[in-house]
Amino acid sequence: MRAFALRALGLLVLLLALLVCGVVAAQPASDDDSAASDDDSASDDDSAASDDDSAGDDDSAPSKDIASTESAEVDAVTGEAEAAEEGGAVRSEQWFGSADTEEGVPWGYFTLLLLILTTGGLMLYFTKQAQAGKEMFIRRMPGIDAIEDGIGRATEMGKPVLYVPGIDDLQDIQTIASMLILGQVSKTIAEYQCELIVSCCVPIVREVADEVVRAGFYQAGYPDAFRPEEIRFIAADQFAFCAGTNGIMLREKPATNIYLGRFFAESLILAETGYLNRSIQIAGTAEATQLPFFVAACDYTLIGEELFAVSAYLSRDPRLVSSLKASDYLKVAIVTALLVGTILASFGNTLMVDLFSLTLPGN
Amino acid sequence: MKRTLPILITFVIGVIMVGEFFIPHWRYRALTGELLEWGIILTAGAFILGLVNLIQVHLPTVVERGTDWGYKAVLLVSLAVTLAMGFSNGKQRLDSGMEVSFSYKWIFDYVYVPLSATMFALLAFYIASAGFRAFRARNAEATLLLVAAALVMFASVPIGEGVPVIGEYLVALKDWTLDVPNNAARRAIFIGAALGAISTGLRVILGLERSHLGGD
Amino acid sequence: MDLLTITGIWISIFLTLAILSFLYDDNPIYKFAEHLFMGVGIGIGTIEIYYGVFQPKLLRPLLEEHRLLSLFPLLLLVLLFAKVTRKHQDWARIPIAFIVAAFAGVKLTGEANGRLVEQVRASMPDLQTLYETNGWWDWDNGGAGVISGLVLVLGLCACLLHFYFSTPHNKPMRAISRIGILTLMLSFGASFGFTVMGRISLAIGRAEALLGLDQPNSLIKLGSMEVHRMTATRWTTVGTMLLVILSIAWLKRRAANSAEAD
Amino acid sequence: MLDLLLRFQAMDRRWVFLGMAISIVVPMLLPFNLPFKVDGRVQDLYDRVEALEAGDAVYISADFDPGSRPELEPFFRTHLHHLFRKDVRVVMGTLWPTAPPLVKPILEEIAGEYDKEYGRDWTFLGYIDGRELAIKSLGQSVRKTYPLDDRGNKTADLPVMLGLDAIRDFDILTSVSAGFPGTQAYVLQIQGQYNLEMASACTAVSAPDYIPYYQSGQLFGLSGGMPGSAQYEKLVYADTPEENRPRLAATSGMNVLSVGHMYIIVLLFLGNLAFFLTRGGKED
Repeated sequence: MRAFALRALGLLVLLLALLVCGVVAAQPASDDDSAASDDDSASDDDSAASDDDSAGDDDSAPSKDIASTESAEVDAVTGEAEAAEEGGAVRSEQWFGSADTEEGVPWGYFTLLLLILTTGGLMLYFTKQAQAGKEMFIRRMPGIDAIEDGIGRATEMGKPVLYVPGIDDLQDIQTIASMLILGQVSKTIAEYQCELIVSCCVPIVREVADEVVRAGFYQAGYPDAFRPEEIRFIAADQFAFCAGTNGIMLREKPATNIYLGRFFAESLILAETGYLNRSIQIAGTAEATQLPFFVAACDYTLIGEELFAVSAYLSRDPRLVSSLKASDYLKVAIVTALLVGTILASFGNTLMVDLFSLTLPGN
Repeated sequence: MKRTLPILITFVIGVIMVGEFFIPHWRYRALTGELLEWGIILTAGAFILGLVNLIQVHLPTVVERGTDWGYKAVLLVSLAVTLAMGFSNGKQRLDSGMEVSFSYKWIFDYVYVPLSATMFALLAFYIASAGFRAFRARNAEATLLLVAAALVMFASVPIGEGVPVIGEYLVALKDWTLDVPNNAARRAIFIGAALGAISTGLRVILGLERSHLGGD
Repeated sequence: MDLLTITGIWISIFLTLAILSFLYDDNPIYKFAEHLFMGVGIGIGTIEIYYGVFQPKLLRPLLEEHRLLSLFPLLLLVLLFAKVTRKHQDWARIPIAFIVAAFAGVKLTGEANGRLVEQVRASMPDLQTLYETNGWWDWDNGGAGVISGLVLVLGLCACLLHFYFSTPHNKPMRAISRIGILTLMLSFGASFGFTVMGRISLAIGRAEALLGLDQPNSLIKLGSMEVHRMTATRWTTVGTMLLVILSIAWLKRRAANSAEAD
Repeated sequence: MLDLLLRFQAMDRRWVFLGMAISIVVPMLLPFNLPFKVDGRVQDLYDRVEALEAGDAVYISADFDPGSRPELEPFFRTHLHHLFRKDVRVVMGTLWPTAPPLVKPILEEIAGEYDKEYGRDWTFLGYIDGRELAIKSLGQSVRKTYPLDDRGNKTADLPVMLGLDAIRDFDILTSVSAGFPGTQAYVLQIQGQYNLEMASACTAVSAPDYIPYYQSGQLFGLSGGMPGSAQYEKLVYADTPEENRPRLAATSGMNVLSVGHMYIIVLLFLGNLAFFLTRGGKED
């Protein structure tokens, strides 16, 4: 009951805000009798986008209301049309598609909408499945073996493993993936009774890494082996962090370095120091500009999405698994479209090309 | 209230913004235009919030003479001086001739420009060193990568272009690498990234992703 | 030439060398320059944000035009700043939700349009026309032709399937994946080459400044002397370089001494 | 031989740094001039600008700061010369907070050389925050996004803005971009939505990333890094006699770049040579 009241209150506030905003912001035109009839198509679109959501029905209301109330109010305020008329701004009366195609809506707009809705639908479906505990197949990547081998080697040599979770904030999806992998890595390390150093560039990431590693050691059954002082905050600045991490490599000589997360210009400096140290190096990032340097200087590199796939495989986090699954399905669809489209195009049929076109043919 | 309202706002604003792409009607644009305006002001506000945070973090260290307080004092003092000069120069701050007196523009020209420009020039040196000591053709993939890199470096500059007989073909091969395999690989990465962005965006809008709202 | 400009030129040379000294080792002069960089950078950002956003978009509409609608962003802004207080920081969730949602919505359609739909559209070459214009392989056109068209489509598909994780890697999948990887490597090689190019360009820019090549080589007055600007700059560079080296050595020795004393 | 190579590799990396410095400074002190060709991406950019007519309008988004000056400033300057020479109206804004003190004086200087009047022939709108949101907003209305120009005039009242409101009212959009926000954000947010004619000058680091946009027609021209700038300089000043040209920064940088690249290639080669020669013996 309370939740409902709050929701209603929230809606009310929003409605009010949007109303005022719409009314005042709209620069009235003299003739807009057609607007009322067109309103429906606008809110259709809104509710279409929200179809996937359980809360969809009460939320499509404000946009519907705003559209109709707005047009009513606007008629009343007619008169202060300014600036734009000698400006090139042609006010579009179109409710769907691009602004200047009065002749029709290009197919691309429908394809785009369909793509968004399909991705959303698949994602929600897979999230439900994952939450229900259904096993979903993700292939085991060689990168996982590489990480385990690296930890094994460090254990044999009696030297630590260095883990660097990138230099971006915690919100970044790559950092999140890295933290999930760190959980698994720390568990394996605890089981092998090896040492782990984590070197962080963001204070909050250090805190989370601390939690994650603590949990990993606990799950492995060695909570006493966990040493919080080995989860280190080096420096918040990029190059200072880089110099500090290099220092760790030179002094403590880790046998294995794992760089997973979002890296920028420091990637090659870290990888070089690690190489000279004769460490096994495993890297992974979705930052395309830094991947070349990792590939050239590290023993194994997770490229782009492989990073997310490994974290989904290891953590089984429903968010990652569902995203991965949804995009897998769409990729197959896109590959099919590409092959069929090329064949069609080569025979002079532009159907597929038009389907993905945001302009009408001939524009 | 603390969770429901933000989630609701996220949903409504998110859906309206998705609609911006599909609905070109001027009424709808008036609405989204206003919301964009607010968004711009709020992003600017977030920058100022970062500034306040920075001062909150560094000022106590300086006052209590904590570790590295000297450097932090440099940061705060230079910040304060820049702000003071900026506000006192006002609208004329960018006009030509301003740099001959101690002003905002002087600070920019003689302090910010050299610092900012040199920061990334450092990497030229590091790439040289890493190229010599760490970038190895350890397997087929890395070999291909290094060969392509050498080709691009060689054929992009006049020395490589000017090599008799093969120079022309090297340039053609470089262009091919950029236009065909590079294009294919980038597009694959783009498509993957776009699919990821769609699902992340939808999760945020539908309220399934709440990390930005803080812990419970 | 007035004193302030001369000081300015000297300072800019000094700061350039201060950052470059990081190549030798991490040192106090570098750290000083780095913190100066952050401070000034944030200062400039704040000033430009004030004159570019707050002044024209918030203060003027409110104070001069009395536009009531601008009270909403003001309110959201106030809520945002509740974040710096411990007690009321939950209120900041409202404006944060607003920003996050606006960016999410805008990025979603942007990515889907620019990086998905448009790219797919452009990756379906008409092989027949390609054959008619360029043949199988055209050296004069950067290797355009049917082969390139096929490599583009098949390479793209192979890369996409390399990133397909829902099936075990059997033999055909491994072959496809291999092609994908090789395509990716060619692309990364190009990236590598271009990154080197970019970094060296920046170093060239700095070297030009240190050698006085970036300004016209006019005669300038230094007190009673008249010298070429370039000569003056180069001597300043050499002198400053010595100064930086000596001061780093001195600072290092001092640090080492105090470490011993501890 | 191998011994020497290995000893080379074991030495302090500061010697490699020194080598890099030498290979930059020496060709700068002993300049030489090798010819270079113009690639299709830059040629397309030039041709489209060349096809503009007097009175046409161009929106420039100058999104770079001193950090990428050597790569982009030569293009930026040459582009402005090119545009003012064609009597085109120039409207410029930026999405980078540290850009205005760098780009505004350049615009002012070059406009002055062509006796262009502020407000009638060109204007600088200043900085706008909001990244993608600002770009979306520009797509809807430049006047609304920038209610005031950099000097505090009302943007809508400026004669240069006559007939221009939404960004598609401009004939061309040029993005001089050093990273994010820049070309990519423009392409994703408004290029497709409004079917804009857009060109980009980007840093070398992002060039391979933007080539697909050029290939798909989302960009009509692309100039990447210092070579792109040099090629553009070559095209724009082809008919200008030597003594009337300004200093062509990118063109003179090209030879230094040549030597720098060769240095890196040699290092890569030597490093790998040592790797292969030692690998046979060290396998254990």
